[in-house]
Amino acid sequence: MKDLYPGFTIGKATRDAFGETLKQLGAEHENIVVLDADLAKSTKTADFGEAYPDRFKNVGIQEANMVGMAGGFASSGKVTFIASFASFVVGKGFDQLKMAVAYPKLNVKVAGSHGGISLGEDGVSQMSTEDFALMCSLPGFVVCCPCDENQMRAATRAAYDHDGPVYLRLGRQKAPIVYDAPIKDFAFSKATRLREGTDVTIIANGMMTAAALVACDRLAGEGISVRVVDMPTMKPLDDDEVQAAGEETGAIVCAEEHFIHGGLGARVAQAAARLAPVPMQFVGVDDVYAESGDPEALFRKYGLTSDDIINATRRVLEKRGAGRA
Amino acid sequence: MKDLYPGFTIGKATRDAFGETLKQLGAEHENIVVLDADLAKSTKTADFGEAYPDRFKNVGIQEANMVGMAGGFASSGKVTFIASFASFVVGKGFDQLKMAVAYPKLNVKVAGSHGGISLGEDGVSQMSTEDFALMCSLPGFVVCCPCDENQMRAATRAAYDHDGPVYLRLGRQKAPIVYDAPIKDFAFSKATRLREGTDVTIIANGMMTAAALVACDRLAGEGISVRVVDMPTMKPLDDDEVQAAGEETGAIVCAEEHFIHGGLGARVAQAAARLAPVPMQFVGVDDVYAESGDPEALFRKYGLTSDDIINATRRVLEKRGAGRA
Amino acid sequence: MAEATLQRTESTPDIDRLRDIATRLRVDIIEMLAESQSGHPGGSLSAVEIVTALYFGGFLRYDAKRPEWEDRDRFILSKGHGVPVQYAALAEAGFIPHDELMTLRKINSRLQGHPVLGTCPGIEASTGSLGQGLSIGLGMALAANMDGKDTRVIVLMGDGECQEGQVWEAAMAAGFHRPDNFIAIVDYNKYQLDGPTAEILDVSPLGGKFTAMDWQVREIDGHDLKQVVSALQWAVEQTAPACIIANTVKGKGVSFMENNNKWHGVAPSEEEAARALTELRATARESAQTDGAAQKEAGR
Amino acid sequence: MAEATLQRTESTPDIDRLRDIATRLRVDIIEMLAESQSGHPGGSLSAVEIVTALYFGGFLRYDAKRPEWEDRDRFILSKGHGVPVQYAALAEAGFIPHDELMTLRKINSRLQGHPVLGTCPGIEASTGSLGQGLSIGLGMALAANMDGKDTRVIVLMGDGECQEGQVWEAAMAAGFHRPDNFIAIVDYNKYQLDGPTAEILDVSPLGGKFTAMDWQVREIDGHDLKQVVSALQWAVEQTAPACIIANTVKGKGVSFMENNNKWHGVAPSEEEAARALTELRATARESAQTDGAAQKEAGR
Ligand SMILES: Cc1ncc(C[n+]2csc(CCOP(=O)(O)OP(=O)(O)O)c2C)c(N)n1
Ligand SMILES: Cc1ncc(C[n+]2csc(CCOP(=O)(O)OP(=O)(O)O)c2C)c(N)n1
Ligand SMILES: [Mg+2]
Ligand SMILES: [Mg+2]
Repeated sequence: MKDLYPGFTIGKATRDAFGETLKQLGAEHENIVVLDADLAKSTKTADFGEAYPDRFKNVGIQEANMVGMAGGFASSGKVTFIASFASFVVGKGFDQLKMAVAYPKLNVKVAGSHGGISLGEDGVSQMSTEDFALMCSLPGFVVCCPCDENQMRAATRAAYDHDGPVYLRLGRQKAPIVYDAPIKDFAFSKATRLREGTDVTIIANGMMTAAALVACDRLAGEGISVRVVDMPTMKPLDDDEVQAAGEETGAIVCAEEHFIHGGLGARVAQAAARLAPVPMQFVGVDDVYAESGDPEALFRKYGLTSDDIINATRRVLEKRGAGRA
Repeated sequence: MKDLYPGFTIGKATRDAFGETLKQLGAEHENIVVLDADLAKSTKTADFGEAYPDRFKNVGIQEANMVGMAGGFASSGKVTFIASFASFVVGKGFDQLKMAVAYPKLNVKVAGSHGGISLGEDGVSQMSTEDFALMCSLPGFVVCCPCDENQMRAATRAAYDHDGPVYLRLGRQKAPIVYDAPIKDFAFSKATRLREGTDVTIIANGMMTAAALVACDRLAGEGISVRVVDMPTMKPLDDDEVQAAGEETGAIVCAEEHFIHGGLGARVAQAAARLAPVPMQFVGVDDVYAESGDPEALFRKYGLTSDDIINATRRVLEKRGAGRA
Repeated sequence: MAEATLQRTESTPDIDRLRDIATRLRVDIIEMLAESQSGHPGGSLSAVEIVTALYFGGFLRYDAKRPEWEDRDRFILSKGHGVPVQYAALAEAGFIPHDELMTLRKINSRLQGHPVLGTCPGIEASTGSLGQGLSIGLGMALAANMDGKDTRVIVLMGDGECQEGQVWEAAMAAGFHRPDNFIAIVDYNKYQLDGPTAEILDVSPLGGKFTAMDWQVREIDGHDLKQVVSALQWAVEQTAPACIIANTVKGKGVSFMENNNKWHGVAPSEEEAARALTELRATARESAQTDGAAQKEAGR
Repeated sequence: MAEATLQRTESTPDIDRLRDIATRLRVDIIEMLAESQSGHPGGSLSAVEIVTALYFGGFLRYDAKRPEWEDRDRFILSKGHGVPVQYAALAEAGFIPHDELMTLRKINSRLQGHPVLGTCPGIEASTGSLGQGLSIGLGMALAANMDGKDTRVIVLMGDGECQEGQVWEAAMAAGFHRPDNFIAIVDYNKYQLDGPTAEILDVSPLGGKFTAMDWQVREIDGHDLKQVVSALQWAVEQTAPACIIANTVKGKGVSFMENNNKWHGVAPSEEEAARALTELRATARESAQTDGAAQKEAGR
């Protein structure tokens, strides 16, 4: 996929950074238990499992049971990480996540791997373009989609430190490096302004953050000054950053590897409507199921490239122009 | 709950209207099959079941299996209605709804009963304040929450007529009558302007539509001219009506018996942000799980009354005032 | 009210005492539901002997004054709609004031319509969406094994509930991981919400299904306190997951509710409650007399 | 390519012919995966004899030219990741051009990475999220019964897949509703994604579990075409749900893939594919010789 991110160093997949960090956390904290549902090699919990077999269980292909078990482990004092593909743990465990985790506010950290469509060839049954929408429907959950290995390392540690349920979306593909050093001051609920700009703000997360930066640089060439905000955490949302975007730049484009419904864009739109209503455009999968294919080709076909962000930015500026005229 | 809707005739619960209409449809169409998951008396599919036992199966307490079976019936040519509590069929059948219904675009009509928090005393495990968010995450699904018995009758017939998957949210409680005669021209995707107004638009569905009308009348007393739009269908959304609300009234309040995340308000906010950005406020359950209790008391405690709509309307007008000033 | 029990007992408990407690719990259930005017009498009443034996027969280690005591045993009512019987037991054991029972299902009450972890002391899991308690319990049992603790985890399910696939996921997983402290009980009252389980989706033979998942299984009369106690004594001895299939009568103890599934989820009116309470008090008197006679007999 | 089969056959099919087809499907699987450079060889290869017998042994009624023919039988590959074997069979049967196999998993292809209803002719359900096919099949079987049709519905699952609770929901429901046209087959290849099924979450005895759900069960060697055929002959005769537990070898037919779960979800490189194809062609030649000899023998 590296052609989509010219000028970027391609780092590790966020699932790899998650797996490494989880293993480190295992060394630091005796109270961590990890469960996986027969995807430990893919979600990278296998590294933890090899290092700490006594605190690891591969529960087999039973996502619902895994979520319930996690509730039991957590209410017994364990900080419990569970992992599977986003599609399965969220889609087959939703009511369990509600009853056994969110409602009792337990210390369960859910890793949904292979999120979005960038897993590629396996196709729709393994893809999740609805996990943000569903996970944000569980009160008390922090919902976060880091954009690169460094942010994932920080988010995984933050997930451990946070007292309560957390959802992390992990990606399958090697991700372009947005943060070229370890992040010291990561906090859920705090977005990061990666580029300052005055005409429009692009708010993105996951793989779309790098695409937003590419778009920003290209639009700069056209004399458009773009602010880029990396907003991994959709819940709690960084309302201040949304308000600033609206008030200071007057237009917002959201970009995410998710349906346009129910995710980053939807949440930003609601915040902006309350705090600083401005014209917006949404880049995401537009209410269709994708398909099997090479990830880069899929991103092009389903509208997840910097070109799509650029077009959306032009549209939002036109719209604002019309509004102002 | 009738104290919440002064001046309104209280009609049947929408689940009753659904059950009656389903039975009528059964008489008219041989190709309807109905499944329920041990809640037939509550969802009112039992009426169909008694009349047409050969085309009815109470599958027991197996929501996931029921959804899968529905896919099999539908791909065998049956127009298949399935019912349970919204919380269970959506929350325990989500991935199945994706794989067996939405992705193959099959003719399955899902009735999620006891939606929202108005079921009352049973409490959170039976409540669904996330069904809109989840069902709108399934491409191809029509997602609709009728407000009274007449609209539910029309929507149930429309669900049969529509070629593809439909979700109907049914309510447990007797609902105030908004439409006092059978609706002839019901169409998913078409909202209804119940009151004309110029200062602000309240967009609502389900039990909140009547509350919006109450709010409208009271605000009229304060000299505020409120447009009230009943918008049962969240997908496909009536974009034109949203645009008109933004352009013609300059402020929008959304009200729904659902989390503020992911439902009517979120979808209207995204449409407005694209088409006619204006200040908005959202009335709904604010990211907490409710509790057991008398439905009216719950509506008061969790902010689902006409007072809450009135307050939200004042806030949105203040905000706009501040913006204009 | 029984005193707060701190320890499990090894010896066989006094069955007559348990019988008296059982009747008191039935009275509480009826009074609670008559007051709340909503809730599930049938499945609360069928589980009375099971819950009584657990809490007052020395099978659970707990301290009502320290409900979050680390070393407590865990009881999960997976068939959460039966929670009136558990609230009654928690009041009897001193976790909550007896008066509080009258707040059941009212707004701002700790006594939610289905069990909620963190609201009412003594509740170990949020249930009410059927099929989930066994998984939660399995997590607790394995966590205890991991920490070398002897915590017992006991999960009570309904027969209709056993139609849920998640029950069989957890059953398969428990049969495989074999925690040595894990007990499932099925309140096999032969009815689910819409009718007889055998007519809607037969789950029999339940024992055979658990056996196929590698559990130890015993089948008993779930209203015969001696059988309940001895089955629990057997179960706690097992070093692998043990399942007790308790054959019960839905609505047990109130003649007009017994085997009448109308009473699955409808509360008695004032008049009906009065009738039920009259019956239950008569039972209590009778059994007191029998107890007296038996004691005399034994004393001779 | 075999001609489009319109009817089921009653007589026992020619096993040698089936064996030849099986080898061709294996060759196709390897070629497809080598071309796509992603996909699941292990579980495709273990199901070859089962799929061959179904499509070419006269057990399924279909018309490749009319894939949506109302009276067709339904085969659902619930273990959707094994779909290369089904695509190969669909090409062999004439549903899709043989060339199209090379488009597997490429963008805009009808041959999705997991089966998708409505894209590729001959696919009856969208699968790939494990555990769902049996429910879908049950709906089809009951719909056929309702309409008085004799449609057969056959569902193929993996052993790891049988850990999913939904499988047991559907199994319980089928055992109860008893459609007379419903067959489940388990490709019991002893491995799931992360390792041996017996080490992760043992599902044995699988037969016992289906028996406990009131199914008829037979256990066979899933690579012995005679056994596969005779088990299917038995299954279609049953008037209640029938389950065939097919003991198989993951990666069967390619020596370096057999029982090596590295090949669960990794495609062979060009060089590895070449080795695999050499092996498979040798097998084909051998069996042709044996067939020839056997025919001579028989002709004497
Ligand atoms: C997942 C789920 N589906 C449906 C229900 C609605 N419901 C409440 S009680 C009940 C019947 C339960 O039957 P059983 O387990 O036998 O309980 P009992 O007879 O002891 O009341 C049902 C279907 C529910 N609570 N949860
Ligand atoms: C619900 C779900 N969980 C996880 C996966 C990921 N996955 C794909 S194949 C597989 C192992 C399947 O094992 P088995 O059913 O034995 O298939 P086989 O050995 O025939 O490949 C897993 C876990 C999935 N596809 N669906
Ligand atoms: Mg029962
Ligand atoms: Mg296998």
